[in-house]
Amino acid sequence: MTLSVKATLARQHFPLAVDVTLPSTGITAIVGASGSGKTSLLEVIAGLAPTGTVEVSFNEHLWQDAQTRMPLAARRIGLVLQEPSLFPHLTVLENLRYGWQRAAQHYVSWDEVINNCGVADLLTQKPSQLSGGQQQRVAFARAILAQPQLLLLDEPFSALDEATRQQFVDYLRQVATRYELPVLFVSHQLSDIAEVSDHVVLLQRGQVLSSGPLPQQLRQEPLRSLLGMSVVSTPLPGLNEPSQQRLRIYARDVSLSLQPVPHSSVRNQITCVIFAVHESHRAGEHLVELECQRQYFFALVSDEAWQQLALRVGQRVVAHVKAAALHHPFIQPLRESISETR
Amino acid sequence: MTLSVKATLARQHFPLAVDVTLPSTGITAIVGASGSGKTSLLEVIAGLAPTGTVEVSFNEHLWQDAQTRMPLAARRIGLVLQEPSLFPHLTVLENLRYGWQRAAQHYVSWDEVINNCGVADLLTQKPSQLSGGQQQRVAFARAILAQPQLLLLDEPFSALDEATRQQFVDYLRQVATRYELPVLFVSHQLSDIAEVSDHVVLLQRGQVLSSGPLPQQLRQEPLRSLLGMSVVSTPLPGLNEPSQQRLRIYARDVSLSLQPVPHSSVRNQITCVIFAVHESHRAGEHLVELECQRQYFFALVSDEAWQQLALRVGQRVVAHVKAAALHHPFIQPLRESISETR
Amino acid sequence: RETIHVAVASSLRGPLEEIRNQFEQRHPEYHVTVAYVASGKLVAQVTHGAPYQLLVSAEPRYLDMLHARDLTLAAPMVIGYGELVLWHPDQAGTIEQIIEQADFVALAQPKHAPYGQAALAYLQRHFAHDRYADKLVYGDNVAQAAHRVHVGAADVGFVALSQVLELGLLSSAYTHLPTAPRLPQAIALTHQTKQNRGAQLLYDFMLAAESQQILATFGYQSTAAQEFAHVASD
Amino acid sequence: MLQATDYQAIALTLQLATVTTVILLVLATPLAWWLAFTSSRWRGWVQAIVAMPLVLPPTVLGFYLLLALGPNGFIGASLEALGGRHLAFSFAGIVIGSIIYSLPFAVQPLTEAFRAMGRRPLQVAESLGASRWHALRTIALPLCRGGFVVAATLVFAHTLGEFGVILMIGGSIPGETQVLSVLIYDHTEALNYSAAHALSLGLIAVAVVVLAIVYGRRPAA
Amino acid sequence: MLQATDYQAIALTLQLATVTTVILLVLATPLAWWLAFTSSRWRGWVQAIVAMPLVLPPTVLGFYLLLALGPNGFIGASLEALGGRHLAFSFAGIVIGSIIYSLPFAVQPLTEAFRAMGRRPLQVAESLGASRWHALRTIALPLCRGGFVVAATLVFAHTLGEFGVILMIGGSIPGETQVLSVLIYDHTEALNYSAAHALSLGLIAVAVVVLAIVYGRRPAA
Ligand SMILES: Nc1ncnc2c1ncn2[C@@H]1O[C@H](COP(=O)(O)OP(=O)(O)OP(=O)(O)O)[C@@H](O)[C@H]1O
Ligand SMILES: Nc1ncnc2c1ncn2[C@@H]1O[C@H](COP(=O)(O)OP(=O)(O)OP(=O)(O)O)[C@@H](O)[C@H]1O
Ligand code: MOO
Ligand SMILES: [Mg+2]
Ligand SMILES: [Mg+2]
Repeated sequence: MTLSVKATLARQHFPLAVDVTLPSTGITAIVGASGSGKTSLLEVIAGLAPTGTVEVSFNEHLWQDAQTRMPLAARRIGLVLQEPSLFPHLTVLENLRYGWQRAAQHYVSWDEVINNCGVADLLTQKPSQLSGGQQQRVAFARAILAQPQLLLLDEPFSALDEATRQQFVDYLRQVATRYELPVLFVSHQLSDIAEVSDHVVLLQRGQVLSSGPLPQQLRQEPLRSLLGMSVVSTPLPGLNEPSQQRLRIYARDVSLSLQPVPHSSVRNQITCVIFAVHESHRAGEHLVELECQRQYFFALVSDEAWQQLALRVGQRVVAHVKAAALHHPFIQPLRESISETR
Repeated sequence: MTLSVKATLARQHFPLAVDVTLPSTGITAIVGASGSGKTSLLEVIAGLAPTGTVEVSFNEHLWQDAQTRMPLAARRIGLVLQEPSLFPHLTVLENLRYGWQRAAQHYVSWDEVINNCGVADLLTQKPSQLSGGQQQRVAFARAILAQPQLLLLDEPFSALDEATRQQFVDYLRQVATRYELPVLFVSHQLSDIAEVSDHVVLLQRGQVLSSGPLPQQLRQEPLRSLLGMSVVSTPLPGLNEPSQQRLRIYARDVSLSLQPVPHSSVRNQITCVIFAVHESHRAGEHLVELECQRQYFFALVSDEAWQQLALRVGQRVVAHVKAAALHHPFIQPLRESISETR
Repeated sequence: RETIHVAVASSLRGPLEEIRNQFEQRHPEYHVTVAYVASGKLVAQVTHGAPYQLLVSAEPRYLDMLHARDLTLAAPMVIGYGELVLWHPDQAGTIEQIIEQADFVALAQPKHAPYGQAALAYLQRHFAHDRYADKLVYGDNVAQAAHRVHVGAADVGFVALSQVLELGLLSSAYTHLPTAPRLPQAIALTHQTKQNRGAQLLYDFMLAAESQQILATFGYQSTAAQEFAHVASD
Repeated sequence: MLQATDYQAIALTLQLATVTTVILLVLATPLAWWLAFTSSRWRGWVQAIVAMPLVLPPTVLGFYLLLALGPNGFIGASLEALGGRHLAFSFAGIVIGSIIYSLPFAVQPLTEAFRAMGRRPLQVAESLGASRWHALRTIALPLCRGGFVVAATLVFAHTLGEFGVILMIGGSIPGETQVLSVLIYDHTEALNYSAAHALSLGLIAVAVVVLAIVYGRRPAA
Repeated sequence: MLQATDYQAIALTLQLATVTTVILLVLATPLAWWLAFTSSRWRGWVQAIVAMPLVLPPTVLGFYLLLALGPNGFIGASLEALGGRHLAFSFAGIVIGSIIYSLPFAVQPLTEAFRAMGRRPLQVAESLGASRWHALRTIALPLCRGGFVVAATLVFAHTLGEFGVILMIGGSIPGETQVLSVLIYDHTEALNYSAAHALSLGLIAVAVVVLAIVYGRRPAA
């Protein structure tokens, strides 16, 4: 089950030139600098690009090539554009019902979406009477209520405050897994991407720089130094967390010592080996890649500490992972949903 | 020198009802949940709100009351709205020159802004040929090039990737301090706010919940548990950083032990006293407020660790601050600019 | 009731309304509809399928033209003669003085309106070209000439006697122009009459004494001498 | 005060204006749509040709329409060949004349409204499962309501006042083609000024009230 | 083929259409602006009154304009009291007539364009230091270019074809008020069809080319 996209589209500084096959399950993040072609790529997939040579097929169904062009309505795409494109003449309720009432089947329930997106109080308002964040919430709810078979999200949460965004990211994860709804997710919020995505596509100047599963992408540049984060998928010895299938560890939450520390508020101490040392994007610091039972994770270590502790590749060390870093709220819904569907 | 705003404006769920005096120096962050009235407040100050009773004065000049209404042009406000409002019929260059060529004096130079905002390559493009992030960058550059005496920014960087956003936040700080340009800054990115703002206004349901200097606001709810961050303004003993006037420390980067730890990559160890314990917004963790020479900062400590180390208020402990956390890139320009103008 | 469609030059509207009323009283089985159409349009319309059975025109030459194309049953029949007068609401004196003093002289467009042709002919006969040429303001027809005088925009105007009578003007406000040519008013039946006997009845009625009386009260002459003069000059 | 023919003319006029407006909006919408969104190089020419009915004096336009619609004309002759009647001097004929005469007033504001809207809202509607046609009806029409109001009122009012074309291709047959404007014109021709004043005032009063209601219902920008 | 009077009429017609279009756009812009943005309860009424010139048959409108502009009329009398001359049968008079006759075609598309634009771009321009007037010129005008093109072409073309009003208040004086449309009309009434065809074709050809160029320069949405 895949989404394959092959497109050439003239843009200002470089053409968008992609030929990529994405998994059509789970959440695929599209990452790239401002102006690298993320929006253009989504427009190509959605069939919104008026020109260019485009070939798109989704799960063996041809959506578009030089000859055919499946109508947008038949593609059943839930679309959240970078600028929330609510219908200004309709109330929020009418906007939400627009796609809902046209859907053949309703696999997502009305109440679930309304409650999770916090739009219940806004139903009678016109879009012009909504704040920026409220507009985004309505646009997101509208896309899901249309019962899509593919969700294309172009920075859907950029106008939300952190707490609300966190809720939406969690809810997105739930929706994607519970209903096996494939999602393409453009976001500048790398932390969000690290939290929810299964697959990451990196765009640069209109081209796909790399495309692969999240854990692998996190071990490569540029995400490695930008995020300094790793995903480990089986419990590590020493991590006194309940069994988790997937755990995100930030390098900055990991410190190293040569021996276990007895009286410390850092609870999780893991004995591991220094696998490699990478540049971090901060001067005076290194990203130390640690290996423990073929799982890899990072620690951010200052040059001073590196020298003072006389560390070197291949050395056995104790990694201290702050418990706080493991208690990140996203883990809760994530764990639930994964155990439900996988 | 102050900006005083007194306004009542009918909104959908509650009226915007503010009566607040803000410092007209430095960067004032306006924080609040989605739909709390941040945009409405900026619109009132800019003179964009068509109705409502409004009284605004800036540095003793009356801008607006029931009788008078100073024209927008005379207020010399640099405005970046939530949706980038570039003139669609003008090229980027013409957009940028629009305000620039009307300014009486040019205290900010053209080249400085063009280079810092990374818009040099976009000058010949029309806004419709820009990506979302490029539009925001141009809108920000245009506002500064107009040589304003007050900058109103409504989520100006929401469409930028993290690295670019970081640059812009740094540049904003430079501009504000170097040119003594007062800034009102709406952002959902609490980390940005923590980095650049001197003053924080908290909005809730159209009302000012609190307004005060950043360090004070960080010690209060809701920022305390949301950010878990503190600002210390003089060097603390044990922090082996070069002399800094202002240092941001995240609670999650601080761990506690009962004695100093010898061989650890955590370089900065500060002896201090537990001043108070607060709820954090994560279950199973507490925000421990520490005092050292009348400076206050936080550590995020798990319940387990709290009990295991048998901690209590008033106890003397050693706080370990990760060096990495102190090397945050914002500190560099911040330090420079502060020493220049204050 | 059977309907008779009649097309009438608009200058004849006054007498035609009277004649229609009389005819409908006499023949209640008929309903007469009247379309007031300028002569040029009338030709175009009849040529392209207009449903009129009876045509009443202030411009017999146009009817002749239709007859020449075999669009009418017979040559046009003159039912009376219109008279051109000069309407001068405020001025007194001789025609020469009145024209001399006027800023604007209104008349119908001589290119297609017979009253306009008559007026221009009159001016050309009695005045040097430069005495009137730049005073002339043209209307579509004689009615528009009258409007201009009526609202005071033109000081004087060449209009039909029937019009000054309809407006009930004092005799001091207008002057007869005996040397101006008389304007024959003519009628003709079209081929549509074949399906409609009423049109023939109305045609006959218009030549009868009652109609002639009505025309006379509106200032149209109907002397045999005039008729003879017209036929002779043709 | 008013006579039977006057009332008949008023009814006929309203009927003509309504029918013309409805038909014209239906015809002009797809044409305006095409003009707004096509990238054909013929667009400029088509748009110029649509504006042509404006350029000719109404009577002259009426003359050419009479040529086309009458029994000798292309359209009229075709109809008669098919066993129908030609269209000159009939209600259908003056409807056609009015439609052609007012075509630019419908097409141009609609084209501009569609352009201003752009394709995006329609694309969003389609992505939400709406058919082209349904998206047009539920999204484009209401979003371009301003354009439709301008088009409809210009066409309606223009047809009320239209008389050159109608007089030419319709004659002035009471109950069939004698509309109010022709009647008022006739009254002035007959120097029957008081009747002309009365009808004009009545027409204006009705039109002002109707239009004020139409316009008044739209809130300010 | 064409005679001196024809050329004179063509020149006069183009002059009239140009002058009318320019003056009307200047006058209609502030009026349309007010209509687009006011929240006055009179807006609906004013907008309805602006549409009135459409509702009256042109000749009838011309009749009333003649009343107003003539020496006994309000405007004409005022002018004469000031030592001037009344405006009937002059170029100035037919310009005024054409302006009033085409007023709705200028005001309505502009109002709609201003509404569609909204206040925001102007506010942004002012915040960048532009005066009201400058913001209008550099921002509102180009942004509402579509509305201005529609308004200008409707007014221009409508004035080319206008003849009832002009005939009435102009009096068909060669070189002064005898415009092409009146000339063509006169030819058709005089059954001088070949002259009418020639002039009509010429008028249409010129108009099509001019309009195709105007419209063709705008890219599709
Ligand atoms: N034009 C309007 N008329 C009435 N109510 C409005 C209008 N615009 C916004 N509101 C309401 O006023 C409240 C404040 O809106 P505002 O845009 O100021 O919020 P905000 O703090 O900027 O939110 P966000 O972070 O989502 O942009 C919201 O609850 C919104 O529903
Ligand atoms: N309509 C257009 N025509 C030509 N070039 C365009 C057009 N729109 C965008 N571009 C250019 O194409 C490139 C990719 O734009 P796109 O909107 O896809 O970027 P993006 O990755 O979504 O950026 P952002 O994160 O800022 O939204 C940009 O460099 C932009 O300047
Ligand atoms: O046909 Mo007329 O009534 O002389 O103008
Ligand atoms: Mg984008
Ligand atoms: Mg906002």
